Amino acid sequence: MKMEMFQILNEEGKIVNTRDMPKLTNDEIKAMYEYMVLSRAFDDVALKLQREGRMLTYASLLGQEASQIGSALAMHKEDWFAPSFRENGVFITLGFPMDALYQYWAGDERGMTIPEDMNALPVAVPVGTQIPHAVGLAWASKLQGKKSVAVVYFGDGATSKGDFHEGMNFAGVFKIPCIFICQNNQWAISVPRKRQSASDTLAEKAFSYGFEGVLVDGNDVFAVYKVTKDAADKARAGKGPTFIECYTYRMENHTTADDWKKYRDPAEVEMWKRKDPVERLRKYMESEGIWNENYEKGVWEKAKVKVAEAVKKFEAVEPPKPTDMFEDVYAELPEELEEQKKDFE
Amino acid sequence: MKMEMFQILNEEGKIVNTRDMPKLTNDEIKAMYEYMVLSRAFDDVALKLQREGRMLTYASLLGQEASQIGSALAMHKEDWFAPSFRENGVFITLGFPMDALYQYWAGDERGMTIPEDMNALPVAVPVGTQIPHAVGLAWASKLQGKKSVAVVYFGDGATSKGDFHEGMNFAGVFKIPCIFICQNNQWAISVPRKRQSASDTLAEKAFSYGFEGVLVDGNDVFAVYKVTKDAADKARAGKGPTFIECYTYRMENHTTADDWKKYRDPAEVEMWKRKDPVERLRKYMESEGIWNENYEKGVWEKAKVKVAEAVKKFEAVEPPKPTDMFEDVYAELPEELEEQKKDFE
Amino acid sequence: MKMNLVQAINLALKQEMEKYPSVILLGEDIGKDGGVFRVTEGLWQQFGDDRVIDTPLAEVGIIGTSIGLAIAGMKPIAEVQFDGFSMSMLDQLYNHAGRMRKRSQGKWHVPLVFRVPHGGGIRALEHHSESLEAFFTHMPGIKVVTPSGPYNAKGLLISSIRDPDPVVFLEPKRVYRAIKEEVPEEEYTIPLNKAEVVQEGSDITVIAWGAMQKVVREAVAQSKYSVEIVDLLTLYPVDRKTLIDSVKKTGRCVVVQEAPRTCGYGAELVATINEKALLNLEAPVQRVTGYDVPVPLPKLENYYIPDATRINKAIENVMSF
Amino acid sequence: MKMNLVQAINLALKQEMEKYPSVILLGEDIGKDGGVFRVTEGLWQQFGDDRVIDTPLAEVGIIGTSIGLAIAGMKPIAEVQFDGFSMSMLDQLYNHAGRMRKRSQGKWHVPLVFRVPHGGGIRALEHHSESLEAFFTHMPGIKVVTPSGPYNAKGLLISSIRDPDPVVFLEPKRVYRAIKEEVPEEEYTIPLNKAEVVQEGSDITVIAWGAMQKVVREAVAQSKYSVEIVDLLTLYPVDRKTLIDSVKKTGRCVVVQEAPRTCGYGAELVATINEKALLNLEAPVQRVTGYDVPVPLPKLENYYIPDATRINKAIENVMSF
Ligand SMILES: Cc1ncc(C[n+]2csc(CCOP(=O)(O)OP(=O)(O)O)c2C)c(N)n1
Ligand SMILES: Cc1ncc(C[n+]2csc(CCOP(=O)(O)OP(=O)(O)O)c2C)c(N)n1
Ligand SMILES: [Mg+2]
Ligand SMILES: [Mg+2]
Repeated sequence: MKMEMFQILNEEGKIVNTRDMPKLTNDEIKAMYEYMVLSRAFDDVALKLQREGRMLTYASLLGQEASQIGSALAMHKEDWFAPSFRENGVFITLGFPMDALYQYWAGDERGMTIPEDMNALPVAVPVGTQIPHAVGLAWASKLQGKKSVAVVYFGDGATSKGDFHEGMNFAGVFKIPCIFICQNNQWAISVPRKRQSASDTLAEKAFSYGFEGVLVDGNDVFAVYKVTKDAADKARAGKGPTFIECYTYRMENHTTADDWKKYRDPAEVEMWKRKDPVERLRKYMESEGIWNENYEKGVWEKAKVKVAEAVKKFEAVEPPKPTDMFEDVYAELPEELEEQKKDFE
Repeated sequence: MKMEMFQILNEEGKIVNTRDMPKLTNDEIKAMYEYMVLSRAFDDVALKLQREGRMLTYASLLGQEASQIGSALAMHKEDWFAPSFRENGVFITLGFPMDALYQYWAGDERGMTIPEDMNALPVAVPVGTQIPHAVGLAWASKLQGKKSVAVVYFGDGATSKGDFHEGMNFAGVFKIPCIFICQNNQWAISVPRKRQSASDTLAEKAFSYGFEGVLVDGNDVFAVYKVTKDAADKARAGKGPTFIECYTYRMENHTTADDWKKYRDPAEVEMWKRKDPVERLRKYMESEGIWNENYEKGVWEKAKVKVAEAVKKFEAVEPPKPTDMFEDVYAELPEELEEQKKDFE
Repeated sequence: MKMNLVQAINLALKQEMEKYPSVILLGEDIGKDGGVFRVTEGLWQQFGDDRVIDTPLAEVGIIGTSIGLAIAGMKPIAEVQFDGFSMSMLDQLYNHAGRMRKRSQGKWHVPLVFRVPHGGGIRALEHHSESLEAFFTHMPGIKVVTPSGPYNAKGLLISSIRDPDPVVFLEPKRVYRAIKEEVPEEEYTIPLNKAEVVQEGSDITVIAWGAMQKVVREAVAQSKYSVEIVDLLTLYPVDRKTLIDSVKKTGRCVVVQEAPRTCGYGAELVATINEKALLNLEAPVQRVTGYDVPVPLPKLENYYIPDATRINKAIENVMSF
Repeated sequence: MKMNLVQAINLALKQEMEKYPSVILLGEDIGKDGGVFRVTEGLWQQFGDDRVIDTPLAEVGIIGTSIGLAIAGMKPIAEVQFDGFSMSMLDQLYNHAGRMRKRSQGKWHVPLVFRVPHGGGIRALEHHSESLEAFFTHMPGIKVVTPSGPYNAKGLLISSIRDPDPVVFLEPKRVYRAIKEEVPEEEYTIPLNKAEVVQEGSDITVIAWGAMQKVVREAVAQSKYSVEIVDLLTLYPVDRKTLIDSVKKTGRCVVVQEAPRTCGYGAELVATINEKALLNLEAPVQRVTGYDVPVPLPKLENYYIPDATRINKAIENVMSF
């Protein structure tokens, strides 16, 4: 099967597909840009904190900002968000506190305290297992007659897992309002995309579950926004699920525990630098007259301030109480655990 | 995706596709017929034995003879056969003793003693889990530079399992000489094919693993033989796996523990009766002058005698020794089990 | 009304579904067909396709989507057809159902019920006769319940459905139609942390759960000893007080478990007794268990499953120690 | 040569691969990348793509195809990256790897090795720190091995590779680089049913396995009691004679287990001691274990994992009972 890659904004920052260009105000476009910069600033500092031993293993989103922010901005407040472990850009765009993210990635589980009004699942480290959860969330919404959809994120590697298969299949059979966002960043740690599947694209896998798959330039924030929004509209209209393959690239190491130089060609990384999603949007904004050096400085300064505040807040947090580990295991502490807790104290 | 159904012999017993009709001698065609009759006679008696309490739960193959015998006859002696639980027709065609099959289905595990020279896995009751095993068997053959392929059987229901997905995906990625035979008999117990997957066909699922899927009339023994043989030739030539959807029908209850009248329309069953694979081949043979009433009587008589001998042999078998349960768990009995065995005695 | 275990569970499901619109059933062949053990008979007809859901043949999908459904406010009751097929779900149970409350810092919880026909003794096919309770009881965040008869089945299932945590509900399949008891029409609950002393005695305590209760009761009916029988009902959290009190009283104990011996749930009971009542023991606690082998096919199955002879022999051994 | 556990395992793999062409490795990132813990470093370079196989991200596929490979005469050594991710493989291990010999009446067997970096203590992400041995030891047909240091790691791994049955090989990940020992270049094997008395003593027996050995040895180094330390090395089949003899000698025992307490492997040990040495016990066997909670994230992990303080307290309790 030959699939076309959906694109609106090309590498030079030119609109190549005016028909599909979403109607966005300048402020909305600026917001897109600012979230992308903020995510990048957050990411940058996370890597730094990790290097300095102030944070633990961290999975960078560098290069995937368009996939994450573009899709996140297409979500409604009441929609469900089911992340893997690389969606800090989505978390930030949806308003999850950055200091809590740092806290979580520093090994403090209290960081995963999900804000009152946010329908987000916690970070999912086991690859692919969150996919059926998201299908269940969206299914509930359908059964309850609600309009919320579920948006689940995962990587190219996750498409190899049985959980992906079983979740996708349920979504097809029951026409569940779930949007599957696969950030195909070409690598699953050191395993290249071609080793995950012999299929030409990942997007085409959707058809074997009886629903639509879309291949989109994952470094094109307009295209990602557009296909996600369309998918959400479709899901809300009761027309079932959509699978979106965001074709993108992981510019950084898999996590801070990894060294990409062991397994990939620097030329490949260089090649993808030229497709950078932030730079691409910047060029477009410049050509539209809504970007200049001053604005750029302001955006970065604001981002850095926010990030610095988050770091400060996160580092000021009191360490968790050791007995916290007994909390939130059951609604009420069973007698066994009570005894164990007492022993512990 | 629209897939064409591959057919050679139509419901009236006419060859509709002479180009693809395999070159078979009259004796070979007769052998096909005789295996189909033998399987049917075996099946018939199994159901009777079960009703009389002389055997336990049994899964009939009635209606699926062409899928089973057609594919089995395309296999080479050294090929691997990985069954689900409904492949008695394949077992019989490959020369597995019928009395042992009865013994197995009567709850005596010694029935699954696989003959010296047969590369068969035991009956697999958990749906779909044998698929990755078959992929591993075929992979070994490739790594060892052997020419044997693996042929794995499963139903439409099995395509929903993660094990199917992961096995198929490995086969595609590593170009493994494995042939996936999905007998789509339209039902998984009471769950209809449409509830298993929203995809149009099951065959098309193969493409999302980067290899060929074939939809074949599963009640057409020539067509099944032909596509299986082609797939085996292709696999032996190092050109990778094939998925074959045999479009067929389960004429009987799911197993003897089931009652199909609870969930399916008798009209559907009637409709499929007209597609009967045995009758279809009979008509063809008649038109070719290699079938007559006398021959028919002879074939059935021979089959019944063989089956009766198998029943006799199976019923004459001494009950297993209770301590058999400790055998074949480990190569050598661990001390724990030795003690347990001694306690038991 | 007198009913068997299948009917009692069916009634509990029906009544809870009538009462709570959020309760839905997921599984294979549970709809029109009424389930392979007929436990859900009639429910699809009453509640329709949206509440009694025949799923694709995909155990990970069943439990995985149930987790999402539960988080979003539904009360999914997921069925697996036979014990052996629940193994593929363990990952979702262990890594997610049991941890979602923790992972979300209490924001989400997963009030699903996972119904599993449990154990052997019905002359079934391979992989249809396992007893997997020890896998479930070793999982933080999960409760494990197993009734032994129609009356407690109904009360325990209603409690399980209303419990805010994920509950694995193990149904002793050989008892499905083997016992009839008076089961009240009206609703009642049985707490998920209470064992029951079903027969008082002074010589020895026999602890069992699920299908083994019936075997134990029949085994000791003619015993020359005064046997106290404890039915655990809930395996986690388990009512340690009741069983320890009993062992302290009798000073002797036999634990009966259908699963393979090593690392079975019985080992935990013996360890608990060792910790809390060692000084009261007149003899080692003895375990009567299945063996460390795959459950044999029907022809040998009865040699595998603990029976009256083995139980009485163990009692004799402990008494004469 | 002095080497750490990673190097010892790497050496064993390399030597067995050189000796037996049927030995192949399967896993995620084990090839060019050398594995997330660098255990397979250099092997892909030496043996190539057909013998050191980076698979798709699919644990069921890894173990499922390994079963087929093993039946057909290969010797697959399958790696899972972290304990938590082995849960999805349990179905294939339990229902197939452990039963194929039985199911085929001895015709086929499944000589695979399943390597799992095991336990916590490395400040890793969620689901990276579990100790799942009790799931494996409850599975008929499976052997379970866990080294505690470089020397026994090499010998045990070679034995596991040559064993005709499926072996789960649990590598104590916090010890990967924490201990260096003299490891002979030449091959040697350690039998898969022998425990080791690593320190003789007369007051009390402490039983531990895997990473807990190191903790125990450090904990009791300054003990005022004469502590006998038993390192199990193989958990199934376990060397009951050695541990029972030790407990009979000392009359007191502490079992240390990193996994959650309930239904952990330690319970089986206590039950065994109860059965075989009850009359020798001067005090209840005490278990020092993880708690019945998900392993906490790094900030609290050290409170969860048994440490010297808890071990010495338990010894004290048992001694002063
Ligand atoms: C089930 C499971 N197996 C293995 C791992 C270890 N692991 C963590 S991330 C990763 C690769 C994921 O690749 P992909 O799905 O493409 O996501 P990406 O990291 O590229 O965003 C692996 C193997 C895991 N977390 N879960
Ligand atoms: C993993 C698993 N789940 C459930 C079952 C119970 N079961 C046995 S056969 C069957 C239906 C199988 O349908 P299909 O794959 O279409 O094969 P068919 O029986 O039609 O040949 C089910 C649900 C099982 N054996 N294994
Ligand atoms: Mg990736
Ligand atoms: Mg079917």
